[in-house]
Amino acid sequence: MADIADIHYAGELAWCPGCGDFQILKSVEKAIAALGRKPHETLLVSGIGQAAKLPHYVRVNGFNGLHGRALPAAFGAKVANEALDVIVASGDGDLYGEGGNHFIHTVRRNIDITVVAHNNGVYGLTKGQASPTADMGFVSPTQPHGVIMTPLNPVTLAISLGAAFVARSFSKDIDFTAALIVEAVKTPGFALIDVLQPCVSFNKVNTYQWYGERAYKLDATHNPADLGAALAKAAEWGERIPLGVLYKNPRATYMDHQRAPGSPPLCRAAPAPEQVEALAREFC
Amino acid sequence: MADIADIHYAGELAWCPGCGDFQILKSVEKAIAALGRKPHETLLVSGIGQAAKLPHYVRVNGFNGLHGRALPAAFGAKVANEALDVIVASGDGDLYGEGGNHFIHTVRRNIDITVVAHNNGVYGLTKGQASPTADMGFVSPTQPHGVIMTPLNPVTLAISLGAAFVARSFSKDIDFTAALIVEAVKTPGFALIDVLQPCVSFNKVNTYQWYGERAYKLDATHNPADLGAALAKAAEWGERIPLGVLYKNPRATYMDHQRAPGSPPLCRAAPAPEQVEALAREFC
Amino acid sequence: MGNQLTITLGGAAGQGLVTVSHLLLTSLARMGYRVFATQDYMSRVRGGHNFMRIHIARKQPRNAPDHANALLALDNRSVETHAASLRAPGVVILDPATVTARPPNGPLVIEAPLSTIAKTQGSKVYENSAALGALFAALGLPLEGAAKVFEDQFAKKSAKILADNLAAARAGFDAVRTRYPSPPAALWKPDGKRRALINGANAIGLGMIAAGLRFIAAYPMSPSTGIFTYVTARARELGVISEQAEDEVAALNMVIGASACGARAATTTSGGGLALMAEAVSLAGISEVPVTIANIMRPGPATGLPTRTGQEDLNFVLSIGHGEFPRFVFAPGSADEAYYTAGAAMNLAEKYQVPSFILGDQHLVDSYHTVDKLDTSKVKPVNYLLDPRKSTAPYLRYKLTNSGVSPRAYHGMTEAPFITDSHVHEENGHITEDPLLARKMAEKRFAKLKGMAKEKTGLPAWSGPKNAGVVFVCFGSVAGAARDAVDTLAAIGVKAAALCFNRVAPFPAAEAAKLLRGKRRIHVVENNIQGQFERLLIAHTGVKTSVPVRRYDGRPFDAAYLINALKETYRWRI
Amino acid sequence: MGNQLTITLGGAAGQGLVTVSHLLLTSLARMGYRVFATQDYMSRVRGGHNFMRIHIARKQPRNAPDHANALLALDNRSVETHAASLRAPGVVILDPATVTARPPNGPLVIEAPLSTIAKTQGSKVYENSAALGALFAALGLPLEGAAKVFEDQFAKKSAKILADNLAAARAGFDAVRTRYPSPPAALWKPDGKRRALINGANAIGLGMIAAGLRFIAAYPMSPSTGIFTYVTARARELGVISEQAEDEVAALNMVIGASACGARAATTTSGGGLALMAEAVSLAGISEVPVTIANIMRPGPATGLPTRTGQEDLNFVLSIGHGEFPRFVFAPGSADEAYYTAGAAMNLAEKYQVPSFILGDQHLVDSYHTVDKLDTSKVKPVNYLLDPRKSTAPYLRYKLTNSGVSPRAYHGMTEAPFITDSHVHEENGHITEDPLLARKMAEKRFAKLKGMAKEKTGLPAWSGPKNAGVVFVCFGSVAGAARDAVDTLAAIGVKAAALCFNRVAPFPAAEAAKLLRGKRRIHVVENNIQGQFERLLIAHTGVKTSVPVRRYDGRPFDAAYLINALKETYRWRI
Ligand SMILES: Cc1ncc(C[n+]2csc(CCOP(=O)(O)OP(=O)(O)O)c2C)c(N)n1
Ligand SMILES: Cc1ncc(C[n+]2csc(CCOP(=O)(O)OP(=O)(O)O)c2C)c(N)n1
Ligand code: SF4
Ligand code: SF4
Ligand SMILES: [Mg+2]
Ligand SMILES: [Mg+2]
Repeated sequence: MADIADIHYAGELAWCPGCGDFQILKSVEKAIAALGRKPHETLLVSGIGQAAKLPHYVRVNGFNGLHGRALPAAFGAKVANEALDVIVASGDGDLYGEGGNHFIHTVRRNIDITVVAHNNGVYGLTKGQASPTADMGFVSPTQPHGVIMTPLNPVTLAISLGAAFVARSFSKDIDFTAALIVEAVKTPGFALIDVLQPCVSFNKVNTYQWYGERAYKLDATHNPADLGAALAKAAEWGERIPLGVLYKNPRATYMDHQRAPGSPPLCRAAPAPEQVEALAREFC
Repeated sequence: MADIADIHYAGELAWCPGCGDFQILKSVEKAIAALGRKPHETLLVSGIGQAAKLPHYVRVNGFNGLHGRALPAAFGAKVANEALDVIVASGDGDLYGEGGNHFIHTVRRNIDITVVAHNNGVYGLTKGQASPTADMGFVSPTQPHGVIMTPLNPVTLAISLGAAFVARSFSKDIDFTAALIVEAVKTPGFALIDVLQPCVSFNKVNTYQWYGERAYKLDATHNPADLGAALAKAAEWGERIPLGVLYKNPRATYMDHQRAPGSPPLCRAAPAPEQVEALAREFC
Repeated sequence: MGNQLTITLGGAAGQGLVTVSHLLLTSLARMGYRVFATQDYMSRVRGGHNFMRIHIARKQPRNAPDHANALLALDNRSVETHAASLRAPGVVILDPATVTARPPNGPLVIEAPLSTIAKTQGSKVYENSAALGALFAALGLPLEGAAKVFEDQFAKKSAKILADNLAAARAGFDAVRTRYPSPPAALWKPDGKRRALINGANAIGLGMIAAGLRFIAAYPMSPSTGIFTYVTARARELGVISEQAEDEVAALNMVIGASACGARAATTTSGGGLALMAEAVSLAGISEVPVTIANIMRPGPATGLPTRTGQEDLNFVLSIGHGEFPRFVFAPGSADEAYYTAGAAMNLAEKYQVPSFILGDQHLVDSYHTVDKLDTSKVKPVNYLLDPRKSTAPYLRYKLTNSGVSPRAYHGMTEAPFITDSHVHEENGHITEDPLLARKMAEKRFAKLKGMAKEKTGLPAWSGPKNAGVVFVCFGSVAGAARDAVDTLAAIGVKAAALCFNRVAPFPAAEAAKLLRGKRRIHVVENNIQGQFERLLIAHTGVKTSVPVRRYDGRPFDAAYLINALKETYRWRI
Repeated sequence: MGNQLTITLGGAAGQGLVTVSHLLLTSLARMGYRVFATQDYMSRVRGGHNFMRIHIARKQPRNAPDHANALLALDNRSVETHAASLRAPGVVILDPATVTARPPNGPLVIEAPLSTIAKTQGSKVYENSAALGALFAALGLPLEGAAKVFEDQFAKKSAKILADNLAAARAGFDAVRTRYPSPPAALWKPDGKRRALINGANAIGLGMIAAGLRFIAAYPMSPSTGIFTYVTARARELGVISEQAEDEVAALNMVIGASACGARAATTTSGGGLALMAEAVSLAGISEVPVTIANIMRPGPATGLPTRTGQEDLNFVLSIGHGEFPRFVFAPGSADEAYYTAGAAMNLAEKYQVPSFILGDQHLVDSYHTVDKLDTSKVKPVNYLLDPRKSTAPYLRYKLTNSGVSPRAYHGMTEAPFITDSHVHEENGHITEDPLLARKMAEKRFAKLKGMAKEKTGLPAWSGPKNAGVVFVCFGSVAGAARDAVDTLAAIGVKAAALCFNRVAPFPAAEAAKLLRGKRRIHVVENNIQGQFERLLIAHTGVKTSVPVRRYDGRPFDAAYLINALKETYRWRI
């Protein structure tokens, strides 16, 4: 059983002071501690970006791969070693921009992983270009006249693809995010938590204050099993932004389909020489 | 003004006898003729696959690029030469599998192109592996125990991304598809027509008969401007499958945002030497 | 009744060519014939013109010639394309009801009423079996030789289907035998030793499985798909997981994720797909996660000739991925070699924690040949993971060592968590920007080259007399044609040899230099326009080469092609 | 007051280093100094340690040394990192209120109350201007030299902001001048000729624009982003369209689509992004659509060292893309050269209908230097499209010609529609599987090499005496350090020369061999571990090389590095 002290990383964190990433890191730490597994039983996976540095900052397993490729790596990881809790913590550019195709198809696979998306509307590490979630009109060095693409709504997308668990949070509410992560990890199948994360250096629109004025928590009247309600809440943006579990769609996971319950994880299984022999005989 | 004789290709078509692709080809021919532009004023773009051979079979301009990359090429083409009617005709694997990321972001761009997706549920050219639209349980050489991913619904996806025009057709109804293509080309912005196309060689589930028993045409009671109604109709699959215009979402196109009306197409514009001179002076 | 016979089976895609060929090949192998068969097919599912060329010889053939002695023509185009170039005895089998074309002169035309027979049996599908029967009669083979093959093929469907197919075969056989009691293209009696029949695709797949493959992710792409489907068909029973990825970028990243978590993992692709994997190859390089990549070449650029053969991606594979890291690249010369190579490639990836490539081509994976035995005892998964009992804390995933190889655990294997990282990192996997560490980590990675270069797998192999005057040098599947050319030349008294490379990275420079020392007539034979392998050979050995033989039209070499290319130069009278 | 002076400006990311450096550099250039400035920064937005090194010399410097004479330290870490290695006169400027570290011995510490001044002006942002003032005083420069620069920088914001900045600068200046009336690190009087200040990123962007760029699509990636943002900032006024793609795969496919439809198009990226473009490069190759790709190198593999410099992607760029096709690869040696090269690269892509690479690195794009004049008349868009009046029907997009170049139209340009195709195709763009056509089309593509090799752009340049005993050979941005080393050695009487390559494909083999004929002390200097350029040089020329100088820690060379590497060998007393 790990508690926070066991997994807390004491080194320098290379984020800007005030960045929402610090808060998400705390939430991830808390959630992992609350899940109560040993440090080597969790794997944090990321791509590249500010958010994607997160796996370096928790003393569990980390896989810090390529920009945009967190999801296929996480999929491979979970398939290889089912015993791991696999949590992806990466940026919105990473997950919805460069990695957009993997997002779609990983949701379809319903692999049992939890994705914590640091949604800051920008490419932070490369200095503030608009990410796919940036609103129309957002001005950046590569969109000097403002964004002219309609923003991608990650929660709408995940819901319409039939994700098993879809939630939204705001980085500032550390405990709320932590609780969502715990619930997501415990839910079998693909879980997305899109976390609204202020980038204090480059996003001067979606600030703490901006979110503070808009974000509210869903109450018990919202039924996450109701697709229509989920889509309606997911679409709410602008004046009011709902936080919490938007959608739940329990269904068989990828590994449920692939293997009998109780099979040893792939990494521990060995091929039988007789099986190889039998295959060779097929050629005769 | 082209009529069908001007654009009809008399060479051999490398498709299997009975393939729905022949029907879609006819629809495309008819639509181009109906649109009444000269042969060099239309550009057909595709990726790689059986469907993607289509641009070779109409005597207008063709761009037959890479598997999965029809949309970015089509985007570049339209930006460079706005005067062209740009029509993408490619496969479901191409557009929603390999090219999934481009699909999402090209819809967001709302570039004024029309996409005719040959949706046959399989990778035809590579001999029948499941495409992203194949239903759960579909058996193929690479899914010998059946597909275990939830199918991607292209029209739901396009609608939830806010596409300007989303329709579904069935290849067998050549005139209906042709009329949809004409309407789509005339509609400013990104238009998707997902055409249900039987693959007689590899898809033994979604056959002419299967579609014939299920497909029906939307009538005037369907309001394509109503997002909720569009999503509901888009989701209909299985017992009954609606055909026709599912969704219309008129909004400014990519080029509307980029340039003043009446600007010459990029391909005809030349840089002014004084402008270069002025830029060089900025360094002083 | 000589020492060899070649049969072409031609038809349109979808006409059953694959079925007939498969029945014939399997029967021949079981009866004890030695065969080599190549496939020539178009990028379409129905129509067009495809053919299979089956070469049968007393000595194990390693290639098929570009001409044949007998032809089974399933359509007119097959007659038009192949009949004129038939050599003695020159036999064409066709169904007069469907094939109306006739060769202008020469070959004996055997009319077999295949469609009528099939109709009698109740379905067009029986044409294939009828054709096989006709072929058997023409070749003077006993139909019993096919009985067991038919059983394996059809009994699982139903007893009736089996019986009907047998009846069709018998009818086809009788139709020919009645008119030609003495078989016009008679084969010699085989040695009776039942042989295995493999193609490169299956051999690679089996090699991977034998070396402990647990996870495969790929995206379909000709001509690599056969490997993927071979493994996938058997995955569930083996406890292997096979995943069709959404694209090739995903495929290799999945493989890396899986390998980092303890499942031996591989992917299969061809040029365009490999191109999409380039970044992930680089990730495997810096994160030192073992991966095996089978890249099966076809001619490019871009879509090129999707179903044909080429060796154009050599340079690309040698330098794929940004940044610098060592890699293995193996190019086996035949299907049986491919089995051992694939197994070794997987193990060596683990041993050195590097990307390991199997560089094949369409000719390798789609060609069949007989083998006496696949020695399964030679390919086993070797465990190179750290011994947790000997591991000391803190666990350093990227520990600097003299060999360049760090003790490897997978995530979750021991109680020590660690980081797999894509940046320049510290020994523990944490990001660093320190110049000294950057230098040391680069040197660590390249230190592996020393051990890698000493490995014995895939060293260049010499065929022919040591004192040969002429040497054909090649890599990969060209070996077959080169070795057959050596034999053909020996038969006319020319001392030629073939030096066939399998491992091309790390390049076996010392071995190559030694083998080629003093040779002046070195002809590099390769399937590309630039002479990529020739340049590589020269760069590493400094040898002087003579006239190259290059082919870049999507077709494989045969022995005659090599000999013809140099016939004038050497005044060979052949 | 010698002939040169180097200043380090150090601080954490976000402290205003870029602003101060920019003000200083621009002022110096306008006053008539000749400068070269390099940037060293970490992959983070705030914190860490970054620095800019500004080298000022009477003769135009082509690089900055790895040490300095003066330091502006914005934080303690800057003092700790740089103060100990300062050379004479050894001056450190710092604000005692924020910087408490002090160098152990040697340098003169000038305490300037920057934060107090800023506070007086009402905002922390004025610290930058105060720092500039302090620097001016220490360097003995008249503050008027910065006045116009301040105006350009701040007047557009507001008159008050301009005034406040000027006041802060004045206060910083006075604070130092009062205590050090005789400037401790005084510069010589400049020649008064106002110079342009450029960096490689802007130079490449401007070169592209000057050569007729109409469309740019890219995905942000250090260190290439500067080119993309340079063009994007100016796009709308120029009628250029700039698109941030969803990924690099999209970026290059957009570019190809646009180019096929008549808009000159380019993309910018770095190794990992380039890797993702590999397949599309191959598409450009076979479809013969002109594209220009600026690949700006940083150390790999994978994420590597994202903000640092390296030359590791040479082999990768030379062979990127499956299949075979010719390409141009240019590696300019300095920012001004990069301007001309970028323009030529765009035009040559059009002339030969091939992919054209600009292979830069972080050191090239992020370093600034002064130039007397950018000759804009030398870069113009040259039209290579077919003349529709001379075109005959049917229009054959891929017409077989002796030069390999077919008359090119874009889609919609004339009334003749045509097909741009990714397969092996007929002259009209239709798919073919014909072996003869496949061969001819490959030969057509490679026929272009003859013309390409004759182009004069980017031929290797010799610096130093013809009879030099020692020759440094390099490509790309290493030219600066190599040329500076030649000068440094000349000063001690050693006859050395530098042979700097810009075009690396087609490799200028004949020119290189001629220039190096008879040279025995050839030292190839490059930023990678494998000696990629050295191997290329040897492969193409057969020259014998001596001890190489390689650096692969992410940092650029300076003259001293080269000299130190060979000092022992040659017993240079320096
Ligand atoms: C293939 C590739 N393209 C581009 C980059 C450069 N890059 C690094 S991080 C990043 C964007 C990060 O944005 P996001 O994922 O939103 O993370 P954030 O920094 O905002 O947390 C980019 C474009 C890269 N590393 N690799
Ligand atoms: C990068 C790449 N990967 C794989 C392929 C092989 N490939 C060619 S077509 C195709 C699938 C085609 O499926 P779809 O787009 O649905 O078209 P269809 O043949 O069904 O009409 C694949 C996987 C390729 N050409 N390029
Ligand atoms: S740039 Fe933005 S996202 Fe990145 S660390 Fe700074 S505040 Fe956070
Ligand atoms: S394989 Fe299927 S999709 Fe392809 S041509 Fe044949 S029927 Fe049509
Ligand atoms: Mg972000
Ligand atoms: Mg399809």
